[in-house]
Amino acid sequence: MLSLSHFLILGAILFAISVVGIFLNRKNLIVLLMAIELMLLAVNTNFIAFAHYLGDLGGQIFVFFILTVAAAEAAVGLAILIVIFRNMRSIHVDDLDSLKG
Amino acid sequence: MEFKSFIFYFFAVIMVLAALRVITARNPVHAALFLVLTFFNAGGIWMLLQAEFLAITLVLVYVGAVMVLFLFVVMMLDINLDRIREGFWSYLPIGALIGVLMLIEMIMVLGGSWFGLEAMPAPAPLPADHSNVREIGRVLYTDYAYAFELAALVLVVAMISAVTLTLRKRKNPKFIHASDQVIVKREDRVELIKMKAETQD
Amino acid sequence: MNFVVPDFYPAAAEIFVAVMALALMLVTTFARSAARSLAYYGAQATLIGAAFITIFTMQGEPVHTFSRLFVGDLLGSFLKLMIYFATAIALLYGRSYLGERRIDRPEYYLLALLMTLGMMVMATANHMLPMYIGLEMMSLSLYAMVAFDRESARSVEAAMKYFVLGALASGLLLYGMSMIYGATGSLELSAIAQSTYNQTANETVLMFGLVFLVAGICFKLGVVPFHMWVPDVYHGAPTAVTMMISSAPKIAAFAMAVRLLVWGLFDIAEQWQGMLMMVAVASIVLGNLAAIAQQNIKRMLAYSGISHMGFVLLGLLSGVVDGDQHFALNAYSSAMFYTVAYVIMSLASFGMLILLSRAGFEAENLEDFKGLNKRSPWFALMMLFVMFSMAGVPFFIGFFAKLAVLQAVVAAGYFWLAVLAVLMSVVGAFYYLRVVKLMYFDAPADETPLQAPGEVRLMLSVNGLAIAALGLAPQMLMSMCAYAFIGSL
Amino acid sequence: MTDIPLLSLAIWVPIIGGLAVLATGSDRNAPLARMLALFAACVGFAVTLPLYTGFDTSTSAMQFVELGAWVPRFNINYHLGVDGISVLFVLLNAFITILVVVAGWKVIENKVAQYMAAFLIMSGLMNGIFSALDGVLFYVFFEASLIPLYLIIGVWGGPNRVYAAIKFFLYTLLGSLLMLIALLYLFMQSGGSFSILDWHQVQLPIEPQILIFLAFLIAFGVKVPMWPVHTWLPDAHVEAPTGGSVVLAAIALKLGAYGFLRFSLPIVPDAAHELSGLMITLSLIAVIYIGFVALVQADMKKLVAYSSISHMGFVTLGFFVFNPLALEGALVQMISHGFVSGAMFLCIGVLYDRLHSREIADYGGVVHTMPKFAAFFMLFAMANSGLPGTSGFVGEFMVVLGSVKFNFWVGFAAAISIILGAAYSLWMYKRVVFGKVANDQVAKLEDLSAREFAFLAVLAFCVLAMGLYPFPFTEVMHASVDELLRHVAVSKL
Amino acid sequence: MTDMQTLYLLVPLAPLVGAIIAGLFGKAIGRSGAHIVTILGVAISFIASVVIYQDVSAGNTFNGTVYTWLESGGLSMEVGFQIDSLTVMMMLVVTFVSLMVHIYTIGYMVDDPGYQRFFSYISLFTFSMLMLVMSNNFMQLFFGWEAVGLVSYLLIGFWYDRPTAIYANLKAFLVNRVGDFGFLLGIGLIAAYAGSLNYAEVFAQADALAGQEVAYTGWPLVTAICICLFIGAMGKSAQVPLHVWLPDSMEGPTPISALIHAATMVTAGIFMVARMSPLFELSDTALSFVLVIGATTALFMGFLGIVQNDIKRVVAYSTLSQLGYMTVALGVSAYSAAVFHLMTHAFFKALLFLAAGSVIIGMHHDQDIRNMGGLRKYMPITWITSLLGSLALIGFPFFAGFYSKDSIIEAVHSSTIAGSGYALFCVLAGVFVTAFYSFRMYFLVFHGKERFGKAGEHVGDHADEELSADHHHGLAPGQKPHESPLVVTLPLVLLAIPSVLIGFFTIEPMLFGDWFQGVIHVADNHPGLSVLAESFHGAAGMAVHGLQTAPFWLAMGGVLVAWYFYLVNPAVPAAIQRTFMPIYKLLENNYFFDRFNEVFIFAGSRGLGRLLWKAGDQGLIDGVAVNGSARLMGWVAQMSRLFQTGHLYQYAFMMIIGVFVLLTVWLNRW
Repeated sequence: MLSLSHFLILGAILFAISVVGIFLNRKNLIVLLMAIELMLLAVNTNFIAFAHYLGDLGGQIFVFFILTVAAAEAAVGLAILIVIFRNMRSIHVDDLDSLKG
Repeated sequence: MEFKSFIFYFFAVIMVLAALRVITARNPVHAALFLVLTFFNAGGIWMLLQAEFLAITLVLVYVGAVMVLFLFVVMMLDINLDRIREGFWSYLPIGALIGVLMLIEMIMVLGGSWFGLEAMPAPAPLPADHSNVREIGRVLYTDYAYAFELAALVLVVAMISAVTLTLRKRKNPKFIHASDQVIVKREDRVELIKMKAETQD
Repeated sequence: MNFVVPDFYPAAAEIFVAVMALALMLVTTFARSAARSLAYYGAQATLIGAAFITIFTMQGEPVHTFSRLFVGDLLGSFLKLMIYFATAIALLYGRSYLGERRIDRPEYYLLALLMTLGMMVMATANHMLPMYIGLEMMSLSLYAMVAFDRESARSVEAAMKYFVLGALASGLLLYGMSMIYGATGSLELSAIAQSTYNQTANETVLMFGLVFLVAGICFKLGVVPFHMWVPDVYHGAPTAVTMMISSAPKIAAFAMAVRLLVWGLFDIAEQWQGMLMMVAVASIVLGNLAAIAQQNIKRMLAYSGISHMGFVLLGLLSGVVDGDQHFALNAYSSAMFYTVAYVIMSLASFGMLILLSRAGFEAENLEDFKGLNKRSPWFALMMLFVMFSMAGVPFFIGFFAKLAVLQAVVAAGYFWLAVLAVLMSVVGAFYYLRVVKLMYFDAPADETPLQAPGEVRLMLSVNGLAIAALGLAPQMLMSMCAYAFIGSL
Repeated sequence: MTDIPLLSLAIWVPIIGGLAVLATGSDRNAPLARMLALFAACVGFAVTLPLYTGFDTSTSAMQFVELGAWVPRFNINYHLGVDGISVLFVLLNAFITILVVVAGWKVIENKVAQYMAAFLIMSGLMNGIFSALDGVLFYVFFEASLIPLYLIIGVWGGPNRVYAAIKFFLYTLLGSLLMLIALLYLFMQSGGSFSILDWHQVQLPIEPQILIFLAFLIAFGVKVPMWPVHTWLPDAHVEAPTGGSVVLAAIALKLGAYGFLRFSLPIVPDAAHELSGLMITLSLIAVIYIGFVALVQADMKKLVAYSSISHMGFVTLGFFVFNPLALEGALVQMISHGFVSGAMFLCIGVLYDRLHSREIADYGGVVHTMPKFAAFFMLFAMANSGLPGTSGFVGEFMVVLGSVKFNFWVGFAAAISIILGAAYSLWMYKRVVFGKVANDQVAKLEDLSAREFAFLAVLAFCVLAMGLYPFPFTEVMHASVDELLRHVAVSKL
Repeated sequence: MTDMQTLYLLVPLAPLVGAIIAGLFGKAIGRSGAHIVTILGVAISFIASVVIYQDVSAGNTFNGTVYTWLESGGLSMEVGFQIDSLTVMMMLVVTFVSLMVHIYTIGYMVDDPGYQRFFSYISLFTFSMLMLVMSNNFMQLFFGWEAVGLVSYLLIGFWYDRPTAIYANLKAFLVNRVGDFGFLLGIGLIAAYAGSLNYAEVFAQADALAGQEVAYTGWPLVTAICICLFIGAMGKSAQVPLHVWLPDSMEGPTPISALIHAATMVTAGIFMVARMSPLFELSDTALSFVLVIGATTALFMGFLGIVQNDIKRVVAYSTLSQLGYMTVALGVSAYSAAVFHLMTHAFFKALLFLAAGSVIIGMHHDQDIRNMGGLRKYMPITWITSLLGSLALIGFPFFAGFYSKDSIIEAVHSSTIAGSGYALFCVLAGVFVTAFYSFRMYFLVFHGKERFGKAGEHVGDHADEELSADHHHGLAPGQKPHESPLVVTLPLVLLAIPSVLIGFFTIEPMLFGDWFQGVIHVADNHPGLSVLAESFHGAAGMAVHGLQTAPFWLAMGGVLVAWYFYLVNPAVPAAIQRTFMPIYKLLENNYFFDRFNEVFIFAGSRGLGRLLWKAGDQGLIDGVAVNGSARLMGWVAQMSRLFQTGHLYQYAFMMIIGVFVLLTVWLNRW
């Protein structure tokens, strides 16, 4: 029988994966953005699971808005990505180190 | 193990593996596609949780729109696939370690003790005629109208920023303005000059 | 199904700003040549108008509307006023700067307005949802503004860093929210407060969520260890935008902290206070130390900002002492006063950079301040005010800010914390003094006269004098901060 | 009692004057700036005179009190008042300011307005310190006075001025910030009052008392300065322009000592008794150790700076043997040191302006070319070494007597300074003034100008007058000092 | 205020006014103006003193306050006068000698640029000395005490471009300060335990003090007080080991040596102890201390006189030894004898100094007695007067010195306190030594063959070399010395008279009469002069009896030896010098006191200072504590920059670490 913690742990695993993905990633920034999408997915799963087990719709609504905002976020992120690519002909994470110290 | 659990584990396992591939995939295109896979499975999981509308939205909007946007960008920018792996393994242990430790802690909390069935029993099954979409629709435009409007404005922000960041005036555009062709006048094109006729003698 | 039209009156300001933003968007699209100045003046007008509306719609008793997603109270109104104020000044300073760099596209002002709107929403949110959306609205606009100088690799890099880390942070925040939702079964702050008060919520899960929530808040405040974006973004962004980031959003972040932690989770205050304490100590120490080593003044100010935010946290974390809540008002209003003071000071300091910059020259290194006293005694004096104020030396507002916060800390009985704070501010004084030293003791490196336009000069003078004046008569601002909380605690 | 806000005038007249001077702007109209500064300084001094004439020596209560709310949010008040302990310092400060303005008359050529303004503003702030009766008000003046001095040292100072200025600022800031915490603690304990007079009545257990005392000790000890936190002073003095040194020695050092009397002793008397041993030890170390150090200085200013530290050691010693003789002696010593050290620095300044060297080795036989100067310098050197008939003697005599009464060995150690003091003062004098003309620069020196003669003569008069008839100075103090000691004798546990 | 009291005020103030006028307006009033005004001032105070003397001998003493100097902690410090027999005697001596010196100076300093300054100084000195002797309390005593020190400092360094002079005056001041250090502590103890600084009030409770102890030390109070005070006296009156400044002080002009370093200032210590007799009488320990110190000074400083070749130094050492005699007298509580000797000594020693000065003038500022000889026919008055002076010095019967010295010896003889035996030997031996060196000098200067007139190749010991390097003129070959002018010789004559007679006339009232009644106290258990008093039958009788006492023969022996060595057979001393080289060296370097001070005190303290400065201040406090912490901060700052690598993933990592830590902490909390 499925309990709430099944879903939460699933979310946790996704969350952990995305986090690791973020700071493990030396690859292009797009994968970074994807990791962020993963994280949001984990959060959404949490909300929906809670919503289900609490029998409260609020969680689902929240997820709805998270999806919306995430889309917007993705748009902005990709825009910045493109500008970066235009500037330095690369979207390699390691190349973003002119600012430091 | 009854059917629901089987479904859950089926989706869950694929989802996790796909997610792992997302962050480890060599080629960003693959990564994107694995993300799509992840989303599909997530949709399945959400179905289990009776969030049909969101599940559909996820698949349609995300897989249909956002992921396509990702792929589009990936294609548009030609990324060199060499030097992609470097430093990955050197950094992996500590990174993975932290990740795992954190996961353990999270599981400690989220594990059965507080969210087991005794703590939170599964809700009573909903009546057959229950429509998740209707429910959402009802509150979305009443109680959450404020949030809804704000979300709209967030999209405006996204639009403005995307445009202002990426829009460029081309140096010498190849395409032609129809209007310019229409409004062109004869004087712009031909010039009549008077000159004395030449006579030879 | 019965739907009652919500009461728009308390949210008049938000609505006004939203409408104006959209209107300006359309107008500027079609007004070709005049677009720039139109957008600028439109934005300023909007802010002023919003300020008036806020003042007129202000009311002592908290009112909820939009089915309790929105709360109109003194705190919110006061913070909103501060936000307009800061944004307007930042725009004023920034205009010529952007103009000289050919990046004063109308969108800048639109984004500024939408950012303002986002912050207003945060200031008045009574629910996780508008809090999150407002936060994103603010952040997205800021990301775009940081990247606004598309040709500069630095600013774009900064934008990317800001964006990724920001997204990560809001991910953390959301995760925290979800946990709190799970623990309390509600997303509405007052309801959460209720259930924490009744202790129906599960403590451990609450803690669990709280950690993530605090992480998200700390990121926006930019405190250690969630500060990593601050120096790079401050450094990379165009100075005008840096000024923008360092001013109003700090107020918004403070608002978020107060709404989420104080409004929502007041009854587990001692928990989040403990977390904030660790973070605050780290920020004060690292911020002040790292600032010493900086040659780039924008980075230096970034680190000093980190330490200042640490001081703000000092105020926030001394509200409740082993269950005794009667220090709260004093502590939180002190923190708020500190925030406002910091915003005023940092506006002036970045304004100074804008004053020294000119087309084709970015003033951002300490050396650029050399011999300012020779070049312009008056503005050297102003910068002197700012620096000593930041160092917390009287007669400047910075002193009373520190006094208020330290007083709260001492009242809460954290003497070691107070001692550490003052020791570190001695360290901090060193790099502020170094700037004064450059201005007064050294010979100028370049003698080129200052070219900043009149409005910047005027604003800067007003700003500097305000720092001194508020230092001589801080009472009004202080009591406003206090009232803001009295009204709604 | 007059209802004119004399103290406010004493504080704000110089500050306003300073701002006015600042307004004269660039060096093009430097003469105007000078005149204006002199005028402001004189007015500033004039308004303090009624404080002495109108002073009621019979009472120990605060006089010329002014009270008004400043920051009600924290119950901070604009609360001014002077008693027998502080009134003389207000006068001294206003008086020294005039000298400083005159001393910088010709010497300072660049940024004259800023120079004069800095001094005037600082003088106002210092008056504020001496007359503040509200903890925060005191603190505000106490710290704000750092800013002008920081600028004075840094802008018009010598080659190593930056190091000195920053060292000075951070040193003192560190001290005063710790004091701030103590003030806030008292604010709580006194149930939300910043009034110093209220604090005098607060009952405290011994541990907090000791902590508070230590906090104050760091704050004021740095300012005095006491060993071992004295090392900022020689640097600051050496680098500062003459005027800066004068103010630093004559007034700034007194702030710390004054703080002990206003805060440490009355607020935490038990801790003061508890730690008097420590204080006396530190003071004696200052007196003797520093005396020896002064002996070997090759730089005149450094020498006088060290001698200042050693003399201030006498002051703190006088405070912590807890008898009226020593305490009044300490106060007299503070005032006398104001005159004498000020005069010493002015003398060195006179030489420095001519030869641009402070090295003793660069001088010798100055008396041949500058007899008038030599006479003044002799007088002040003698006063510095505590010769009877000069003001320098009075304080030391009283303190030594008082400390012998307290404990013979303390008196013994203190008295050593009459040997050391003579040794370093006169040895320097011998090397600088006596002997054959050392080099042709010395041979080219010309004697005091009328201006220099004027301010040295005024100081000489003060030194002698105070040495020959100190009665008027002490009678002002009696009431307050007795009250203070009575108060300190009572435990607050 | 009665006219008498006005007179009291007049005595010190007249010279002060003179000093101020001569000092501040010296240029205006010119040289003659300067000496007129100052001499006038001193003369006035001399005459006033005489008047007061009559008044006092009529029995009117006075003890009162002029003004309250300071009041604090129940201790009232006043400026006031105590006029009694002791005071008035001192006033007479001081003003008279000072007057003589003023007159003499006109001649001596005639060609000195600092003429006015000099007069101003000596008048100022007169003022200070009078304040000292007339004081009725310790504060004012200390004031005068240091003031005379100051003037002596100024005057020793009068020729301020002589390195030796400014070395000597600094030395003098510092050594005196060492004495004053003790003196101040003594005053401190009195103030602490007697609660008053007024002589009368202190003496009134002397017995009460006797019982007490000094807290934290356990010393008997009175002893402590007396020894502290006497340390002051040792400084001023140049007792071993604080005598080192006096010989060097001869760098000053001769009139100063006469006035300050022979007649008046150096006797301040003697005067002070006599004043304090009520206290000293209460402590045998202190008295023995005084006695031993005095005896040592008396004999061993005398020895040094033998080896000196600088005429002034000879006289200086004899002064030291004579001061030793006075101290001895104090030690055996023969205070009146001490004061008596003080008076007589003031006259004849001033005489000797002025005579020496006159010789120096005659020799054109060559001070080496080996370059003199046979001066008697060139400078008859000087010769006669100095002969009389020398006789008085060696205590030849009927001469002033005889009475005072003999009564001191007798007093020692009859004393019983610890150390009196040693003292007796010293004083007796001292008589011989005194006679020897005095007449050695006398013979070398005035008799024998003329050795002057070779300024060029004159040989002198080291000190003289230095001197001559600065200002040596000497007589050119063939040039003859000649008698000094009247202004110089007149004071000699005027001083010679009392040197011869005063003892004879004043011994009876001063020693055995009631002149010092109620001023000088002698405890019953101390014989003092009582034994002598029994055997005393008039001055003449004493003199006659003196002819058959040991001291007389010792003195005669000394004279004879000197005559034989330096007139008859000059080879002998040289031979002795060779044989006893080490001792000679020892004496020549006056027991290496100076060397010791040079090496240990001066260099030592400078070394200590440098150590504390470099190691303590600059090394530890500044180097380690201050700059060290600053450097540490800078280092940490640099380190902290390394966290900011600029790499996105590390930033993210940091954040996650932060979350992780918070999570761990708070989950374990629960």
